[in-house]
Order: sequence, then structure tokens, then C-alpha cells
Amino acid sequence: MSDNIYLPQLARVASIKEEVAGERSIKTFRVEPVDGELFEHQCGQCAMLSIFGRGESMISIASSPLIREYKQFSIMRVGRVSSAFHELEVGDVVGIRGPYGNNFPIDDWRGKNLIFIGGGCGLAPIWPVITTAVAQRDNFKNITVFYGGRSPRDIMYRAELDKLRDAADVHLSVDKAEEGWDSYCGFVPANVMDKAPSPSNAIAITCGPPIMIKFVIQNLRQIGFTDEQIYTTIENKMKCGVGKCGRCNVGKDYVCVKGPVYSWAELKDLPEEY
Amino acid sequence: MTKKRTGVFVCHCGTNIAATVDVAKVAREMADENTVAFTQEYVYMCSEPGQESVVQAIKDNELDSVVVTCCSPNLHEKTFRDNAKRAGINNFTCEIANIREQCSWVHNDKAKGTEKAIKISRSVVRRVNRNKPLEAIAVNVTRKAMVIGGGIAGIQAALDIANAGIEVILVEKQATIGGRMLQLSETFPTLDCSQCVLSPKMVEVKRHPMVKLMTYSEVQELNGSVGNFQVKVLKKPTFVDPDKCKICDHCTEVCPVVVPNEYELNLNARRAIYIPYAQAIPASFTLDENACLGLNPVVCGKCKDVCEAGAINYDMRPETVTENVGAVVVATGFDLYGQENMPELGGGKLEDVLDGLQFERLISASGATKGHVLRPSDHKEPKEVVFIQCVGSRDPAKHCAYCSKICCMYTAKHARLYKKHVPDGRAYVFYIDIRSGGKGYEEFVQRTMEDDDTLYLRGRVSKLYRHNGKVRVLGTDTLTGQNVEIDADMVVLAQAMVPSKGTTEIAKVLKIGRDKDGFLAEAHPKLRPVESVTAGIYLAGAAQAPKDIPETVAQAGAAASKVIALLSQTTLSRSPLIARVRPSHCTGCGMCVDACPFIAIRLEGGKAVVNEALCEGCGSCSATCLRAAIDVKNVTQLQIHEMIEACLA
Amino acid sequence: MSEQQAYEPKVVAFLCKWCSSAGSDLAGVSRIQYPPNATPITIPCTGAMSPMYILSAFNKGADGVLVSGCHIGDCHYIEGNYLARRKMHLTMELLKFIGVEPDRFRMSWVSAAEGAKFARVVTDFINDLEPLGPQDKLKKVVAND
Amino acid sequence: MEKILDKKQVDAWVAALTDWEVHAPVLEDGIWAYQPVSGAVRLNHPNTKQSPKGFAFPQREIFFSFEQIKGEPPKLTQIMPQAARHAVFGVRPCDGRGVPRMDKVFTDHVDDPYYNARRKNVAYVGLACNKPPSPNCFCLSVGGSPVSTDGLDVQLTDMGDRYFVKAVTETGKTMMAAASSLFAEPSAADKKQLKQIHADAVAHPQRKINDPDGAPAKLEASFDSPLWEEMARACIGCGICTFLCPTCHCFDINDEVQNKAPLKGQRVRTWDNCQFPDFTMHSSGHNPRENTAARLRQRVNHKFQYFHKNFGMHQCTGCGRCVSECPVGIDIVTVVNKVTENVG
Amino acid sequence: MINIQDIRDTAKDMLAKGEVRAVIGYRRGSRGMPAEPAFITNPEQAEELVWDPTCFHNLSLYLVEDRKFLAHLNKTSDAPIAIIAKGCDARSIVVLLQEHYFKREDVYIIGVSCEGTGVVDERKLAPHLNGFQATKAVFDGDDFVFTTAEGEKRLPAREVMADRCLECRNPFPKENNVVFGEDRTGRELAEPFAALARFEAQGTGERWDFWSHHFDRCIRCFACRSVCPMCYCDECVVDSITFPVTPATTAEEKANRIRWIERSATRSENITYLMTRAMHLAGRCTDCGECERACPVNVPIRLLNNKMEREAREKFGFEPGASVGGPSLVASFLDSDPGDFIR
Repeated sequence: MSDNIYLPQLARVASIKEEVAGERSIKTFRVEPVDGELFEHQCGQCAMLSIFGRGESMISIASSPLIREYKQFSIMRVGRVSSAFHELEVGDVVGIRGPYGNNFPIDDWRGKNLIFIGGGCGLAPIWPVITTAVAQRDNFKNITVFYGGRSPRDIMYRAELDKLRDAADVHLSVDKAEEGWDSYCGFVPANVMDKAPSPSNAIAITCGPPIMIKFVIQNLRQIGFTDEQIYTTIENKMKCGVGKCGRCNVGKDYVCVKGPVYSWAELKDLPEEY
Repeated sequence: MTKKRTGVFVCHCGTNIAATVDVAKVAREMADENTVAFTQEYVYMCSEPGQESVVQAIKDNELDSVVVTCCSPNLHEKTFRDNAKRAGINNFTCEIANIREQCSWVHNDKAKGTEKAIKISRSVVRRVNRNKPLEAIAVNVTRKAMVIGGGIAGIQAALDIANAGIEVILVEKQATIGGRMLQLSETFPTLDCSQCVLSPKMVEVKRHPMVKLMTYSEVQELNGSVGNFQVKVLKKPTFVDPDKCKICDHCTEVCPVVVPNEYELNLNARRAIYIPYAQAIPASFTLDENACLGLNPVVCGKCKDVCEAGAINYDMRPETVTENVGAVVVATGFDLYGQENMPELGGGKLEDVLDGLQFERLISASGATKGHVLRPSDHKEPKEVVFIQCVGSRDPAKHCAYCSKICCMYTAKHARLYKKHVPDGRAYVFYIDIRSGGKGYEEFVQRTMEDDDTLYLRGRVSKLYRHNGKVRVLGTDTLTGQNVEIDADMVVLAQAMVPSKGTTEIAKVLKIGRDKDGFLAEAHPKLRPVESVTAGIYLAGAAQAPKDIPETVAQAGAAASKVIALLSQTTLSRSPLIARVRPSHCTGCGMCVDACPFIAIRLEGGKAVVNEALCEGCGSCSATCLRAAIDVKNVTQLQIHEMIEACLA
Repeated sequence: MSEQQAYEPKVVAFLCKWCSSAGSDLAGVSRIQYPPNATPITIPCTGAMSPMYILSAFNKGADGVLVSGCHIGDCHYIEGNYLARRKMHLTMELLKFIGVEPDRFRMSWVSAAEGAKFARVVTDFINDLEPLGPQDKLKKVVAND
Repeated sequence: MEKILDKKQVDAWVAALTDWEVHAPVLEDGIWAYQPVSGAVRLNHPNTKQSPKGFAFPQREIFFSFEQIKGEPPKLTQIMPQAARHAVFGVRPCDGRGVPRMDKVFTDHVDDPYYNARRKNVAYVGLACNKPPSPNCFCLSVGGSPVSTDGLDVQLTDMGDRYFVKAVTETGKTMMAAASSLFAEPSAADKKQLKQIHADAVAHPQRKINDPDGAPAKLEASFDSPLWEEMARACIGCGICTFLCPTCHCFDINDEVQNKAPLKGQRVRTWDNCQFPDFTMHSSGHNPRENTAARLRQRVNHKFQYFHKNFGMHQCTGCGRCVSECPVGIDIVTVVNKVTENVG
Repeated sequence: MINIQDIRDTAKDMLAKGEVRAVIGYRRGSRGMPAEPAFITNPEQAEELVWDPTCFHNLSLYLVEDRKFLAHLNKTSDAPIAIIAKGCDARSIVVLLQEHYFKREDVYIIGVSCEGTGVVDERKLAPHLNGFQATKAVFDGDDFVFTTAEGEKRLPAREVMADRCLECRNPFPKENNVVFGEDRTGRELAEPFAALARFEAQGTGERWDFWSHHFDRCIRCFACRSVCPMCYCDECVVDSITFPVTPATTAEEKANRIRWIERSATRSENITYLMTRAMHLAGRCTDCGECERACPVNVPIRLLNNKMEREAREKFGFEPGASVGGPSLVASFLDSDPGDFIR
């Protein structure tokens, strides 16, 4: 690998899966190195993906660090680069550089109950933690996953979530009731409140739309979670990924370096510029 | 969302394309485009097997868009779009790259021709890449037509449409319908009485339940589009109620105002209250507001006093009515090229120099002289009359470049009629050459020429001037090479036919194009000769080009049948390539509203809104908008940008 | 590049669909030969001709830009070419003003019946462009400073 | 190394720097700008309109080019700047102090290879400010001084008909050594005069930030102050303040495409600016700093709080460019003073 | 002569009565001579208002900002904003009204006539001050009086006045609600388009040498655009630093922004940017001169706009900002428009 921080490595798209269709569609890509190996990463870290001629975009790595053969990314189609990703076909080559940012301190959580709370495409950033925890099932006590989407069609990783049930309690929800949906109906924070997981020896990890995170944290604190027990991951617009281009800072921290993972104890004191 | 899958089909057109364009190379280069999933070349893409292969390729390769690089889109765009549709994809995702007319046929150098063909094809591939599937817009049709102009063309069109059971409004500017034909004495080559032929048709118009006649009326404004026009018509006041008028003529007897009679081409005078002709339809008098002493019983009021029927009403006011129609036929006719344009021929100031129409009135039984040939200056019978053809026609340097087509014929007719009226008279006809294509026309001219006292002189007249109470005609006989000098009692000029003043005006009002000579422009000179460039507006008669009566009637019938065909549909489909606003970018500045030639954009809640029924997709809005907030569908600025890029790669 | 290639002016020709594009078709039907340097882009009407297209074509390396539409009074869309005439005049003046050779931009009216004229317009334009050499004033430069 | 250089000998020194491309401020079209010179160097400029940051951090830097034929993987070619060695004459102390601040940004955490490649080939020959060249100078308020040698390789001090030349770095010594015969040893009187000039320079009144040391904490406490909105009311969101700033380093990265098929283009870095609305705007349209107040606050906080917290120094060097050049009179000195004076 | 106290009193009165939401005017800045924009919302602050030769800002820009701000909040104006406007500024307001950017009743125009004078051009002033910086400037008849560390310096206004003011034909804000100063329309301090005519007398080569040099210098800080009241687009078609992205904006629309030019400040891109801007200002620019004043690297932007202004006037008989009604320059045409350039 080059020591040029801006020069991406080439990676080939090995598989593409459409998670969610429609206007805000989400596709999951697995990429493999064209030559040699890809970098190693930790849970919660991101990578800068490029489509040459279209640009770069910072995407959180959705596969577990334990998987070395490929890296997985779930990308919602929102703008120039993500649209270009959605036009890719298997075998196409993209650029990748990273890993960027900090990670979830999963090793510090051994022996604890883990509660994951995701909404929409916010499942992707915490997915590596979930899958790593499940892969190292014995290191943790109860694993609970709350996840919700607007409608049944907006639920990503549907098959994977079903498989997860062997190792974890999975609580799915949709915002609005729909025929054929037999799980919870309502917003994710409400589902959390409904099931009221115990804060005892627990860590809650949440990711999703800002409004959801806000209420999840509010509800968790109401249930009895302390600020130190709540972790989340934030996003800001990024260009360099290495703390130089100057746009992703929240206060003195560049999210690309010091973030994206924060405990609520850290985050609540930072300016709300994310 | 997935990547576009475009198929590129390169046609050899036999050797028409393949001779100067390396078609295989074009196909190879197109295959390198990211969005191109399939390429194929074929000797005749438009042939049955060619078309089938396109359909098959679309299906087999799951193509979502198609570029056919072949001849002009005017020829086969529809063909291949239909094929696209047949193959199950949207027809508007098919585009043509013209590499024949715009490339292979105009270049010899194969390398350079190929390079250009590649650029053209690539630019169209890039365009198609951004094409959206579109559906033609369906609009309801108003089953009613309007015919503008009440001459023979308009009358014929109106009757044909009405007889098909479609309501028609016939608008005529003058006080009577009949137009120029009503002014003619007899018609060539049969020499039957013009009025006798026309009058029954005029009456039929008047009586036809499906015809609404609006005389003394002018079209002021046209909005809307094919199938749904809104036409504003100004009804000028005649101050006489046609239903009450008994045509007793008492009013004209008492009217003190005398003005030149335009219906008689100023050969005589009329009163302020008048009826154009005895055969006028509607059969009613008209009070000329401009000539009348003031529509005021205190000032004059004689006509009103004398009218026993009480038909005269000074309080009539102009009235504007809006008519909704689905189609319009324009038949606004011709004028003669003004004599004032020919100073060397007297410039209209020599009393005994008439134009063809004036001569018609002179020999018409209903005319100013009751059919006696009397020259205007002294009301004497002219014994030597010179007829001059091609006056103003076929003279691109000074006058009209075109041939007025009917002058050869009517001059021959004039000479014949003159001789009939003045058997001892002598007629001279100056001509350049004789054009007498038409059934029985050549025979007619020949017979005229055979008359001993009718002398055809091949040559132009250089000067006319008054000389000893006669008109001296200076000309050349190009056959003998001699100068000719004739002292004529009267001269008749076959002035060129020009679009009538009303034609010029109506073209502006209807926003239909005119050709370089000012005649109404047909949509295609060969294939769409009765359609204007604006859909739903049709052309008939001499407003479109000089023509004789049978041709006029034929064209009127053709226009009528187009109207009937159009109006027998309940809905119409319009091109969906129309403007689309991006509200997020629109600031409501209104520049597009001002720029739109079709009044198709309005501001609503501070944003531009396109009326899809009116937008023609010209794109003037998009070029005017500073914010790229409005675009024409499938011809967006993004598409043009990428086409420019492709042309310069 | 092994050898300096001979200069071939690159021209983008914006043709209105109804007149000039049809006129170029007629030139084709009449087999009137003219230089192959001008690549046509058909637009609905010269009224749709944004000045951006001209600047962009020069930016992307065009040596000349031709805009051709219907004669005044003949516009299929009634007045699109009137609007174009004004916009193109301004664009042309601005280009001349900053020192772009006047012959780099050309506008013509070519009707559907004027195939020969279309060929002549293109031929004249290319002839006028040849002595000017490549247009590098407005052309994008790629290399680092 | 301290020497005396007759002003008449400056051109000879420049000529002797054959290993370097020498740049000095030149007045053209009414503005002072660094331009390549081969002589006639008259260091009589106030300060240049643009800071010399562009020598190591140009407005545009090509990272690499990419080419791709359909169906094949792209080929990337790294493009490292092959710049000549630049000797920049007449750099004012504030701009000199900008250099170590830029160095920090581009070498902290990970090295920026493009910056480093250029930076190692730039030498800054500074010129002390005997009096403030601009009425908006405030270097003393931000830990600097009109005679600071920070970031410079050589410092010149104008002593009338001659310069007092001081080598600050080894590079500076080498540069002086390239024409050692031109330089004279300073006399005691020279040194005394230098001291006096420097003392006068420092004593010269400047604009003042009232509590620069307290600024980081006070700004932190003032994050939600309504003053930001008031102070930013006139802001038009242009890039003058940051583009002219000797320490603003923000940038954008874009792909510039010459050809779509086969694909050919470069990835290019260009200056960017935290005052532009799109700077932080997410693709969703959500903008964490969505108005001029938030953006002004960011600029001021970056200079006087965040950078200080990360690197122990203010990022602002007091050159006053953003103050003088703001078209609508936004004045960072006033802003910092106003915001901080309201905090206890 | 305008007595500033009259303006202050008017502002104070209107604010006190609640007739206007705010008064946008000029006040002393903290960084030397130039005045700065002032946003006065309470009557006492009205005393801060100044009127002097450094009141160069075209404040109508802030009417645009205000509308954008209100639109962002989904609000409409509940009371007008008063604005101090010179002749050129008032014409800008007229163009904005013509383009329906806000309603006439939303703005209260406090017109100030430039009478026989104008605003100072700091670039012209500098050489007169021996390296000193002025801290204050005042009108005094045909002179400007500057205060510097050296004392007072009196200079004939004509020598240091901005070119646009010298060439201005309409120094009186015809569109106004209240106006101060006399109407001196038609005063002629210099021939209109004088600088332009001199420049145009040169050949193509010289003109290119001049412009290429200037275009190269542009750093694309966009101050010219940011300071221009006519550049109110939410997204600039050529180089966008703002996007009107709403929750309804589709990914496709975001992905498909046309990149007419790159962000690199290279000559070709700078030209396309500045030329497009000139085109887009044709018939809209009222020659307030702010773009050129704001430009930190002295690109003579006004010359481009001036060229368009003269073309509009001489070829199309069009004068920007002359009346609220009537179509824009490029959205209209006349039969008599020149067409002899067309083959």
C-alpha cells in the first residue's frame, strides 16, 4: 500500500444486494481487493470509497473486522457518489482508502449485556459490532437488537436479522402498521421504551436518523442508563478523512479522526454541529 | 436504480452510409460507452428484418434505450420509436443519430467522416442516457372548427366541414362573404359566370345549420393549441340589423355621404350606408362608421328616418366574443401587388391603367359599368387595349420572385372577354412566356391567341405614360428584337398576387409562419401542403400561394378533411417534450413567462408553472432562465452539456 | 503524439430542429460536400440556445461554435429566434470584448430549403477558422501549475 | 548567523541563489503579489494581498490521474508536485508564523505528501515590520511580534540603506552562504540600531485583542451567544477572509473529468472555505452550520479556540487581511473582543 | 447637501412608530475609514447612521438576504424593511421588484441622492495619502475631506471618486418612499462608458492580454457574486457553493447537477465563471460597482458588466432598473434588434 494518504486502493465489487428499493434505496456492496489485501479495521470505523470520475464518499464499514476477505458497505442513494454506487455492477472496480476514525470499544464491553438500537440505514454502522459480538458470543451476556424502519420494505438485512435470532433477542418495528407485519408498530424509541431493557451491566449502542437518536437517548436515560453506558456514532460531511480538510469538526474534534463513535457522556458536551 | 442499458444500431443504408463511414468502427466505439450494452450493424436497419432485429435485440439484451445511427430523424424516428414500443420499452427512450444526411452524404474522406459519425453517435448515446420514459399527452378535443376568410376557399372548407356534421364558424372581415371570386366576371377556361357558380354556395353557408357566419368580424387573438383553441373575434358594428333589413335601398338614396367603393375597386362610389353587392350574404346593409357623419340623428339621421323596417341602430357597439374551437382553417386570400410599386408603369396614377381585378369589375355585369367596357377617364369604349402579364411577378431584383401562376390564364380570358364586348377592338398581350398547365388551359390560351385582333407580344413593357389622351406603351418584342410603341386607350396590368393584408395580420395573430414572400408557410412543401407549422391550423387558398379556383377548392377540401379527421378524435396526443420546472431552483422572477412565445408559463405562488396544454417545447424558457430552473424534457441542459462534451472528446 | 497533427478546427454546430437541421438534411440529400469539422447538435429552437452552451463548448476545447436557426419570421415557435438573436448578440460581443477572435463564433439563418446555404455557411466558417489556429484561450488546461 | 547586506546588493544576492526560484512582492494592477523575480527586488511593500501559503498549499493540487477503459480496472497515476525550490522574499512576520501552523495541520496525525513535497522546497526570507504595514495589524495580540522569526529561514530588517540579515534555519544559512562575499559582519552600532528598530517596532501601537489568553475558554462559553448572529449580520459568505488568510487550510477534493469514455481525469484538491454554505452541508441538505452566524463562529473559534486546544497556540497570526479586505467590515478583532468581553 | 440627522430622525420615527421592522443603513466601522452596513432595529440606534463618501455598499443585497431568511423560516414579511439607497442601489431594488423577488410594500426606500458627488474608490485614494490610512471621510462640496494620522487631507472628489460614480447618469434614486438630497440627474462628471470606450479601442490581441492576465488572478472567492444583489440564485449554475436541497430533492437531481466548470481556479474556469456572471447580469446590473470593489485581487469585473450595459442600451434601447414593469433584457426582443452579424 502507498503511503500517500489520498491515493485509494482498488477494490472490486464482489456482490450487490438491494436492501431497500424506491426513492431512498439502499444497496449493500461487498468489495474485495484487486491486488493484495485490504486494510484491517475495527468496529465502527469508516472508509473513503471512490468512484473515479464521480468522487469520494465516507461510508461506515458494515462488515465485521473478523471478516478479512471482503468489506461490506450499505449505501443509501442520496447524492452524486452514492447514486454512482447504485449504478455499479458486480465486477466493477472502485477505490477505497482507510480505515478512518475511532471504533466502538468492544473489548471493554466483555461480560456485559449489549443492546443495539438502530433505525433505517443506521443499522449498517453498528452491524459490525453486532456480528462481531455474535461471533464472539461467549464474551458477552445478553445481546438485544432493536431495529426499525418506516415500513416493512424499509427493513434492511432482513435475512441476516432473522438468522441473528439464534444468538440475540431481535425486536423489529415499523413506523406504521401494515398488513402482514406481526412485530411492533411504532417508532424505535417507543419500542425501546416498550421492552425497557435493563441498564444493569449494559451498554446501549444506537445509530439512526438524528431525531431517532435523540429520543432513544432520552428514553434510555429515563430507563436508567447513564451517559457513559450509551454509545452512538455520528456523521458529518468529509473530504479528506485525515483531519486536514477542515469541514467535519465538532468543536475541536475532527469527526474523521476523533469520531465517529462517541459515548453520550462525551458527545453531550460538544457543540451540536453534526 | 441500475445502469442504463442502451443498444446502438448502426445502419449501413446500403452504401449510402457505409461508403464514407466505417460503420464497424462506429459500432466498436459506441460499445466502449459505459452505458452501451449492445451494438449491432446492419445493411438496412429500416428494412423489415432490420426492424425485427432491433426489437429482438431489445428483448434479448434487456435494453432500456435505443440509439439508431442512420438517416435523418425526420425519416425514421417514428419507425424506430414504434419498434421500441413494440419491444416493450418506452418509445421516447429511442433516439436517432443522423449520420447520413448530416455526415456520409456530405463528406468524402472516410476517416474524417467516420470520426464525425462517431461524435454524432456518441453525443446521441449520451443524450439517450438521460432520456426519461415519457408518455404522449392526451388532450380533449373541442369538436368545432373555425374558418377564417369567407372567400371561395373559406366557403368550401366551411361547407365541407359542416357537411361532416361538425360545427364551424366562418369569420369574414368584410360585410359579405364571397371574397375575390365574387368580384370576378367569368372564369377561365370555361367562361362561366363566377357569381352564378358562387352564389348558391354562399346561400348554402347562410342556411347551413352547422355553420355560424360572422361577417364584418376580425380574429384578434388566438390562444391554446391543437384541439383546444380559444379565439377572440371582434364583431364590428354594422348599425343595421340584418334580420330586419329588407334591402329596400331607401337608405342609400337619402345618404348624403359619397365615398369610393372598395368593393368595386374604387371604380365607382358608394354611400356611407351600402350593400357591397346585390348577392351579398348576409343580405343586409352596412353603415360605414368612418364615412358616416357621426351616427348621430341630430347631425344627419336620414337613413334611420327613412328605414321603415327600423333596422338601423346607431347604438351598436363593437363586441368581442371568444369561440372555442379545435381546429382553424386560414383562408385569407390575396391582394394584387400595388400599382404604386411600379412607377415606370404609371405607379397607379394613370387613370386608364387598370389592374386585373378592376378589369374584372369593369366587364362584370354587376360591376360599375354594368358590364360595358368603358375606360375610366372618359367612359369611352377603348379600342386598343394593352394587357401586360407578369407585372411584379418573376422579378426577384425589384418585385416578387415567384410566378403568380394565374395571370397567363386570366389575361387570355380578359382578352377574350374584351373582344366579346368590343368586337372591333384590338388587344395586345405582352408576355414573358405562357404558363398554361391545367385542364383545358393550354387550349384556352391557344384559342385566344388565334384571334386575329389579339396580338401576343413576347417582351416586357418598359414604360407607360399619358400621351395625347391615350396611354403610350413602350415595350420590346423580343421575338423580333424591335421596340414596340402602342398608344393604347386602356392598359390592364396583370399585377402579381400577394398575400392579402389580412393574411399578413392573421399570421401574426395566429403565430403561424410565413414564407419568404409572405404567404402562409405550409408545414412541409411536399407532404403537408395544407398544414401550417402550428398543429391544428390549416391553410387553404391563395393565402398559402398563388393558385386558381379549382386548386383553391381542392386545397380547401383537403384542409377540411384534415379538420374532420382531427376533430373526429375525442382526444389528441401531444409531444411530451415540454418544459418542466424545478421548483426548488425557481425564484419566480418571471423571465420565462416573458420569454415564452405561447403564454404557456405563469407564476403561481412565486414559482413558474407550465401549462402542459400550451407548451410547445421550444426551450426559450430554459435558455432564458438564469437558474437552470426550467428545462425541456429529454432535451435538458444536462443532456446538451453532455452532448457538447461528447462532440469535443 | 509522434508528430504534430495538422490543425483541424473542431466546431460544435447547434442547429434548430425545424430549419437549420432540416437545411443540413437537404444539403445531404443534395450531396453538397462541405468540411466534416462541424459536429451537429440538434436543439428544438435557437431560442433554447443558452449562452452557457457556447461558453461550455469553448471551455471544452471547441475551436469554433456555430448557431443556426430559422430566418426571422420563420421560427416554428414564432419568436424563439428573436430571443436567440438578442442573446447571441450579447454572447458574441462579450467574447469579442475579452479578446476572443470574432470568427470563433458564428450565427446563421438557414431555412429547411437552404441546403446549399448550410454547406456554404459551414465551409466559410471552417475556412475562417483555419488561419486562427487552435482555440486555447478558453480551453480547459489539465496540468498542474 | 547575522550579517549586514547593503540594499544595493540584494539583487546580487538574488542572482546568486541559482538553486532557487526567487519570488518577491511586486505591485501590479494595484495589488502586491509574490511573483518570480530575477532582480530589482525592492522590499518596500506593506504586505502582500495574498499570504504566501500558496507556495506549499496551492489553490489547486492534482493528487493523481485516473484512466479507465470500459471493462478494465482504472489505472491510477500519482502526481507528485515537481516544483522548483522557491525562495520567497519579503515575508512579513505574521505570514512567517503562518508556516509552522500550516506545518502542524499537514503533518499532524498523518503526513500530507503533497504539502510536504512542496514545503520542503520553500524557503521564507522574512522582512521585519518596522512599523505595522496595515492599520489592522494585531500580531502582538496573538503571541507574535513584528520582528518574529517564526517560520522564517532568514529574517531581514530594514535599516535604511541596508538590511540586517539573520539566518534563522540551516536553509537560511545556506542561502546566505551562496553569496557570502556580499554580506558584511554587523558592527556593534548595527546591532544596537537593530535592537532599537525592533524595540520601536514592538512598541508601535497596533490593534488589540483584549484577552487573547482567555479567548479559548471564553469562546467556548460563548458558543450560544446571540452576538454571533449580530456580528455576522452583514456577512455575505464570500471566501475572502479565508483565502487570503495565512493559516486557513481547508480544502475540497473533486474529480475533474476530461473524458467520460474511456474515462480520463484527475482527482484535484482545491482551496475551500468554511464560510461557504455548502462546506458542511450533508447530501441530505442538512447543514450543521447552516447560517452565517454559525460559520463566523466556526472561523473565529477555529482560530482562537479549537486550534489552541489542539496545538497550544492561536491559529491567527494577526496579519489583519481578513479585517482590511472584508467587503462588509466584519472585523475579527472586534468580534473576538465583543464576544469575550461579555464572558466573566 | 444631505443632513444625516434628517435621515436619522426619519429612521427613528419610523422605528418608533413600528412602521418598519428595521432600517438598513450605514454606520462607522471598527476597522478604519469605510462605513459598514448597519441593521437598526431600535430607535436609539438610529443615531449611529452615517452618510459619507465611504457608503459604497449596495445594501439591497440585504433585502435579498432577508427574503431568503424569511423563506427559510416559512414566514412572510409583517412590516417593511427600510433601506438607505443611492441611485444605483435603488435601481437594483427596481430590478429585484421587476423579478418579483419581493413586493414593493415589503420595502421602504429611503433614497439618498448622490447629488454632484459619489463614493470614494479606495484604490484611487491610496496614492494620495503617502502611505497613511484614512480613518474618516466626509463630503464637503466638490471635495472629500479625509482624516489621517497626518491630519486632514482635502481632495477634489473627482480625483478619488469611483469611476462608476463619475460616469453615473442617474445619481438620484427615482424609486423611493422618501428621498434626501436634490435630483441632479444628467450631471456629467465624466463621459458614460468612458473607460469602456478607451479599452475597446484596443485590438483583439491587446484585449486578450489584458483579460487573460486578470482572469488568471481570480481566486474564486466569489466575493463578486456574494456581494451582488442580483446574484440571488440559491444555486449558481456555474460554480455552486449553495444548494437548494430540500427533503423532497431527489438523489437523482442532486447527482445530476451540471458541472459547467471545475472548482480549480484556473484561467479557463475563471473565464467561464466570470463570463457567465456577466451574461447573467446583462440587463440586470445597475452598475453599483460592488463586485469590483469587493474583489480582493482587483479583477476589473465592472468593465465586463459595463460592456453588457452599453450593448443593452445602444443596441436594444434597454436600461436596467428603469422601471418595475416590463420584461427583462433577455426575455424580450424588438423587431429592430441588430441581426447583421447573422449570416
